[in-house]
Amino acid sequence: MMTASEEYAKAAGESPMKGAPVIDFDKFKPTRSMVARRKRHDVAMAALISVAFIVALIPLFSVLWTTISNGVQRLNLNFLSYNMSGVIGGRPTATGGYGGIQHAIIGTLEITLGALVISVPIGIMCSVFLIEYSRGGKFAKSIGLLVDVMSGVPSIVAGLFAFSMFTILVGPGTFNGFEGSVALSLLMIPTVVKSSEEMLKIVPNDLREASYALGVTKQRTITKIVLRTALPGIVSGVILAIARVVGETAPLLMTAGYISTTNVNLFSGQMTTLPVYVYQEYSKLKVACPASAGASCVTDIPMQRAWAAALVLIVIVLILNLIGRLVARVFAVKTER
Amino acid sequence: AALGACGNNEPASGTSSSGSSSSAAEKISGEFQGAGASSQQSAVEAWIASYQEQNPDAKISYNPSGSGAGVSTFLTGATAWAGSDASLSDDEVSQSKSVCASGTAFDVPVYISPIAIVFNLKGISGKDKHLNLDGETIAKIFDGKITKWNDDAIKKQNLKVNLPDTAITVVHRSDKSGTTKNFLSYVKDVAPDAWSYDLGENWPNEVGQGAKGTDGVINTVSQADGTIGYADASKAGDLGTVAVKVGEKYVPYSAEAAAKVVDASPLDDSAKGDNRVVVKLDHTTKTDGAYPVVLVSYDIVCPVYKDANTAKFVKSWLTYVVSKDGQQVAADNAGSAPMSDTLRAKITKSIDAIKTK
Amino acid sequence: MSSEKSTIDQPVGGKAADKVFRWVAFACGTLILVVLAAVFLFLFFRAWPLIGGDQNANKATIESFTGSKAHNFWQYVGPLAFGTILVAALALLIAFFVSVGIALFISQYAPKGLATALSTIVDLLAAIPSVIYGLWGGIVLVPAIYPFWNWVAKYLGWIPLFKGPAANPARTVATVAVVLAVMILPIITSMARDVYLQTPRLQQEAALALGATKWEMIKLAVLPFGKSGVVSASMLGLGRALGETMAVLMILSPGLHYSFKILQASQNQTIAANIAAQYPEANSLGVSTLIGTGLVLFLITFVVNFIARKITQKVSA
Amino acid sequence: MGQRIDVKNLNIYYGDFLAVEDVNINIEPNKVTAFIGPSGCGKSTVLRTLDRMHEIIPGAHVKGEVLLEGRNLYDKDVDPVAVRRDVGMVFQRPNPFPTMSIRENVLAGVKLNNKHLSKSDADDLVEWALRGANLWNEVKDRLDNPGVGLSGGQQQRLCIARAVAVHPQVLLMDEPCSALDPISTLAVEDLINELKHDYTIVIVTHNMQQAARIADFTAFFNLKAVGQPGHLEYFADTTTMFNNPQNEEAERYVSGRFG
Amino acid sequence: MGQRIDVKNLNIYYGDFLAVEDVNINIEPNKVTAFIGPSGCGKSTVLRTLDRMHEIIPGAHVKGEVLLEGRNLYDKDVDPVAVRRDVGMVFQRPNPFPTMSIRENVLAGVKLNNKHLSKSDADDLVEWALRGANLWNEVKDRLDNPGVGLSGGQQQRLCIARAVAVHPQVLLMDEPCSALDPISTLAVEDLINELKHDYTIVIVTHNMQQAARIADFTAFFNLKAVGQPGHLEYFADTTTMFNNPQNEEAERYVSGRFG
Ligand SMILES: Nc1ncnc2c1ncn2[C@@H]1O[C@H](COP(=O)(O)OP(=O)(O)OP(=O)(O)O)[C@@H](O)[C@H]1O
Ligand SMILES: Nc1ncnc2c1ncn2[C@@H]1O[C@H](COP(=O)(O)OP(=O)(O)OP(=O)(O)O)[C@@H](O)[C@H]1O
Ligand SMILES: [Mg+2]
Ligand SMILES: [Mg+2]
Ligand SMILES: O=P([O-])([O-])[O-]
Repeated sequence: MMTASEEYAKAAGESPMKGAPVIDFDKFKPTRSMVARRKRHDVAMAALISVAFIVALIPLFSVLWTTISNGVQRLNLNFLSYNMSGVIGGRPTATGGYGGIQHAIIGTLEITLGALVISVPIGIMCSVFLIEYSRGGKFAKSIGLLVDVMSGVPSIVAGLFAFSMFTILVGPGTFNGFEGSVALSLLMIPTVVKSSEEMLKIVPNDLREASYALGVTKQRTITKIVLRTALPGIVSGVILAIARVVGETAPLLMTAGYISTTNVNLFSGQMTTLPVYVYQEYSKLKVACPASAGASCVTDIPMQRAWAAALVLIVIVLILNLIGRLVARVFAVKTER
Repeated sequence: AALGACGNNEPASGTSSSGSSSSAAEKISGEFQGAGASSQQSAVEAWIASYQEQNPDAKISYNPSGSGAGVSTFLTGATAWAGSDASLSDDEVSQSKSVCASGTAFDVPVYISPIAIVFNLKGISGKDKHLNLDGETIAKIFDGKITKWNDDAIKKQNLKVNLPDTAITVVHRSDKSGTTKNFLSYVKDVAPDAWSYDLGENWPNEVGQGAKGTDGVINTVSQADGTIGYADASKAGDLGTVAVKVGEKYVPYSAEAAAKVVDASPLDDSAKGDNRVVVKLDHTTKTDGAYPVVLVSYDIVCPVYKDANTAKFVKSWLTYVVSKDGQQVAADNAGSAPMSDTLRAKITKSIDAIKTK
Repeated sequence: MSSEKSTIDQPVGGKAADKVFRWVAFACGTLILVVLAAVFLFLFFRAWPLIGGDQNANKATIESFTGSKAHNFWQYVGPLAFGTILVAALALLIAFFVSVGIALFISQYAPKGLATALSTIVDLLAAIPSVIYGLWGGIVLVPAIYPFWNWVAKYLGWIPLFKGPAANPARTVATVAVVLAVMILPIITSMARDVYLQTPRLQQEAALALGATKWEMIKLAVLPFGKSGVVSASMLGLGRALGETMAVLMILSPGLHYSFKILQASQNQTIAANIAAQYPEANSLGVSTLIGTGLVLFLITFVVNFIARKITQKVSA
Repeated sequence: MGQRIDVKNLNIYYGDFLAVEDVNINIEPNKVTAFIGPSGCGKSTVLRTLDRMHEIIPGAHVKGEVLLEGRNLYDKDVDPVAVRRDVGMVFQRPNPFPTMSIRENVLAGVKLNNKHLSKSDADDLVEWALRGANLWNEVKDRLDNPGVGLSGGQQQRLCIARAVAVHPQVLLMDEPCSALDPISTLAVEDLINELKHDYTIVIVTHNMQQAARIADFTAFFNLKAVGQPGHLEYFADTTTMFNNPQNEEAERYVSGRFG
Repeated sequence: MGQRIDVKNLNIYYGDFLAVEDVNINIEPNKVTAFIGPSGCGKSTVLRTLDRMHEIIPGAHVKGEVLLEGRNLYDKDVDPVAVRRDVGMVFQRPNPFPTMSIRENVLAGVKLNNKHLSKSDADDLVEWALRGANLWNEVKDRLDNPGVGLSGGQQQRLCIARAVAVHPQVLLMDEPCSALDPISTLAVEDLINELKHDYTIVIVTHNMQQAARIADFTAFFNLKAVGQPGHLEYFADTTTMFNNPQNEEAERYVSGRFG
């Protein structure tokens, strides 16, 4: 057996270029046309990519623009601060508006918060399990696959599932906000797991080792070093997960139901959320205005309300996004570079 | 509950609905849920709003989850009543034994609405503009046998109209729907030779395009030239509508015309179970000025409830809904046809069967 | 300063917390398994009447669903599964290339300020609810895109996929695919952008130092690096497209065919949209049938993810 | 005061792979012992067995004994967490906790163990540790700035301060200077010379000059071939190792023109 | 054959920040020129201006001239892509393309200009470049294995092979050995000695011994204080630099006890 250094010494003994083929490098010189071609290619790809980008922007901006332009006309304080009780057809209500979405905003916030409370701890702990306790293990791999599968569970199936679960556990025909939260958390958990997983993965191992080397237990290393370092990323992941579910309609129709008055109790009674509201108003399309109702009766008030509510929903998501960014910035990890 | 009231559009004091009957002996209070047919949604919302003016302590919600889902939920006992575009099946009647404290559930019509056959044809369609069609032509159009607007069958009936050579695009419901079933039963009754399909809530053939919900149909019809579809008449808006041949005349839809056909129709005696009021629509009626394409939607309730307060509510609710006031509120806001006194009398008898003690 | 005696034998605080934490983490991991198993079992049991129930009643239910076009469950679910996969695959196909384009634009071409602004917009768009896409698709896109489809049918109609005449209104698979593509575009873009941004500087510089143009650098360093990330992003998008309900329901004119005529109406339907369309009016046997189709969708997602995982593993290996 | 370490018949595994074979070495208290040898010979691996950091890697385990003042670290009833409090470690790349200030970094070992310190005790400890790491003067005015804002060499000394703040008996260092520029390297080397009065120090280094400058004893590890386990080839006091090694391989290695 | 580089009044900026000030230096063809100096003084920055790699950092730009055989690289009509073809670069950390085999890695640069390379041409070129990088014997049997499967030193030599395969006139190396073990370092140093027959070589190194061993000329960069721009303090042939420098700062630096 030779040692490594011996091995090298032997290899270095003879000139490495001995026996090397002789190369005519002129042959490989870039021709003028080749250079031009590469340049054209480069420009063409840049153009193509920019065009792809602009083409994609058209529908995206169209969605935004449609919502905003249709939504602003009915968006006012009255719309935000009243619910749909006492709304008859297209006639103005006693408060001077045409009904509002206060109940739906409350419903959306509470149900989403409920889903958040369920799925964030479970999701984060699951990713902790996958990354910190069982990384690369067989069990972790299959859980990883299942998380992927779960992220593909259609929302309507999640709704059916939550509805049936509550039928069994609570009683038939149960509708309440929490049931909606359960359905949504089914959709949220995989997103939280996946994004947290990625964030935990990029926490440098150095930090874990540094902590262990100080004689810190694993639990404290994870909570105080790993999770703390990954926090900004986890927060953005959670915001993404919220965004994923805040617009769900089908599962909430089945679980949280639909009601025109304000219900602040997440655990009892039906709750309306903004997407469900949008959907229901859109389904109504228009109302009848009898002659007796006078000029203040608006025939296509449901559509106007639908767009305005959609706009509010987008604004809520935007605010959540901004909060997330802010949180991420506050807890940002200062790294070198 | 105090908090829950926030955001309500409380009625300004002193306003009460037109000639509010002061007969409401006893105010109803409590939370009550109904679910079912989405066709009734606009009407139910108007009813709830007006009803709560008189019973401010009653908190009522209606989930327009669909007739099937509504009846299923009702049969689990989770709701006080169900709205349904279809009358109960025998099976459902017997299932209701386990929900009702005694007896079986029954259905009464509460919402009668004409189904408009809407079309979009450049230069011809428009608000309150009509094309004349008989049942057979309608059947052939919706079965894809007549494909052009200037087909002789159509021309013959509309001599004054200059029909273009535009292709007909049929628009029908893509979801399971009571509207479809009622429309099809009209077609099947008046033109059995031209319409061979089984009756059902799903659209049976592959002609034209399907769209989700009344909103979908109306939107789709509005979006292209040459389209024709059917939808709850109150949503027809600016689209042209078909005047349907009844007897020798062509009748455009109207609430009164729809009420007429219901009046002219017998009750269905084959409906098993007590207290049931099921209308067997006579689509082939020759009654003058009747419009036969009609959707009749029911409320389904128990004669005896396990909870007396619920029973009290249901009785008072149904009484209100079928009352002249209630029917007028629905007519004003949902464009439905107020039911006749004759029909109301029959229904009232059934309502009286609800035991509140 | 330091104590003389070794403290090795002294007990360490936090042992119990350590154990509990570990156990909780394990439980949460296992919960995923339990939940999925529960979802599967629930679907299975609710769908059981299809297998164990009265077959005549099943036949009647399916015939009523389809106007007697299908007579048993497989005839019913087959075209639905086909439609689901067709719509999702088309959406992915469109979204994939455009997303990669946008992600490259943001990560490689756009100046920093613009890139940040665009990233924010993309993230925001990822959160637009599907009802809104459904509304937009049904009301704005359907009439707007008809002339384009008409043009496609006219000039590219010889390709079976684009066989005309283009339906008007364009409530077709093609339009739905575009809407779904727009929906999943931000998801894929957002993830693709993140991985592209993480391409090691070293790799990029290695390519540039060899005299590569920008595009060649992207080809040599950025695309290979991002491959696995983009594949998983696509799978996430595909998952969403497979399960999307509202947008499809509100736009597509459905049909039950094994058909590739994406410009014509009433050709295909997706499982999720079909459930939503039929569920409200379905009786209990009908609900079982629908849940049976839900089970098939669940299995499709499972298989798709499984395959995707295999691909990703191969790519990143 | 530092403690002595005796390694006996230690075989170190990564899963089934025997990475280092049969190590026997006595590490003197309050001395600096350097590990040198070609890459992959197992220097880091051996070092990490001295505070049971090795077993963090899934599948990694050892056979044999590591005695800290006569007590086997690998006894069943010894808690690795406790071991790591007695044996501190500094890594190749400075790794201050990025979420913490300089002060918090120094206190991390204490605070993370949920010990509550009065403010004045904490202040004292921070000053003591930073002075010990020869960093006090440079950072005393900005203790609340983030630790990662420091230069590489300062960060490395911060990590040393963090390690000594928990009062270990032994300090292990795995190539602590290889990521540093010469000026920072010098500062850390000076520090090591100071620290050996209080600690037993084991340092892995690629840099023979460095070993010659700071170590009292030097262990030369080698491996027969790639894929073969590494082993301790030769152990001697540093003067012997670099001037008159009694081992052919070692001689060839230290007299090479390397680094 | 190598080409000469003349840097004239070069000021290098990162955005508004002047990183390196007024550099004037003549780099001789077919010689090895080493850049040394404390961390942050701008060695890498200057090196990267020699093949216009500097400008890929957003906001980075230069004022002044870099003449390659008299032609200013920063002339308006000079294509940076072409410059980088003539001036090859090897980085501190080996960076083979991870998805490519060894063979593909070597050919990566050539393929850009020659879409259709005959198999025999390609084979010859691969062998030539790998021999030139002193790697041929080690990898000739597994050319189709992925490049990242090699050891660190082998990867670095692979990167050198990749750089020479496009046959540049100048080879820039930014601390090519700092991530390598001594044996690999030796291999790369030998290689540099061979390569200077064909190329002009500029190498940045932290390691003064290394500069002394391999460089013909040495440039000492310095910076007055942190945050101040770096500058070229002293430039001389290597013997002078290390034995008899005519500059106080340089003397202090090279005579320090550093690594
Ligand atoms: N996590 C690991 N899993 C499996 N094998 C490993 C692992 N870490 C190191 N090894 C192997 O153990 C052997 C010793 O590695 P070690 O890192 O201890 O060498 P070293 O002497 O510290 O090298 P260097 O000078 O490069 O740091 C090598 O063969 C290496 O491949
Ligand atoms: N991308 C960048 N943006 C802004 N400033 C930079 C950037 N890269 C380097 N600098 C600054 O330019 C100066 C010179 O850095 P450079 O990396 O050239 O130093 P160096 O001599 O190579 O140091 P080292 O020996 O650590 O590699 C430093 O002040 C550094 O902070
Ligand atoms: Mg090591
Ligand atoms: Mg540098
Ligand atoms: O009310 P529908 O059953 O037609 O939806």
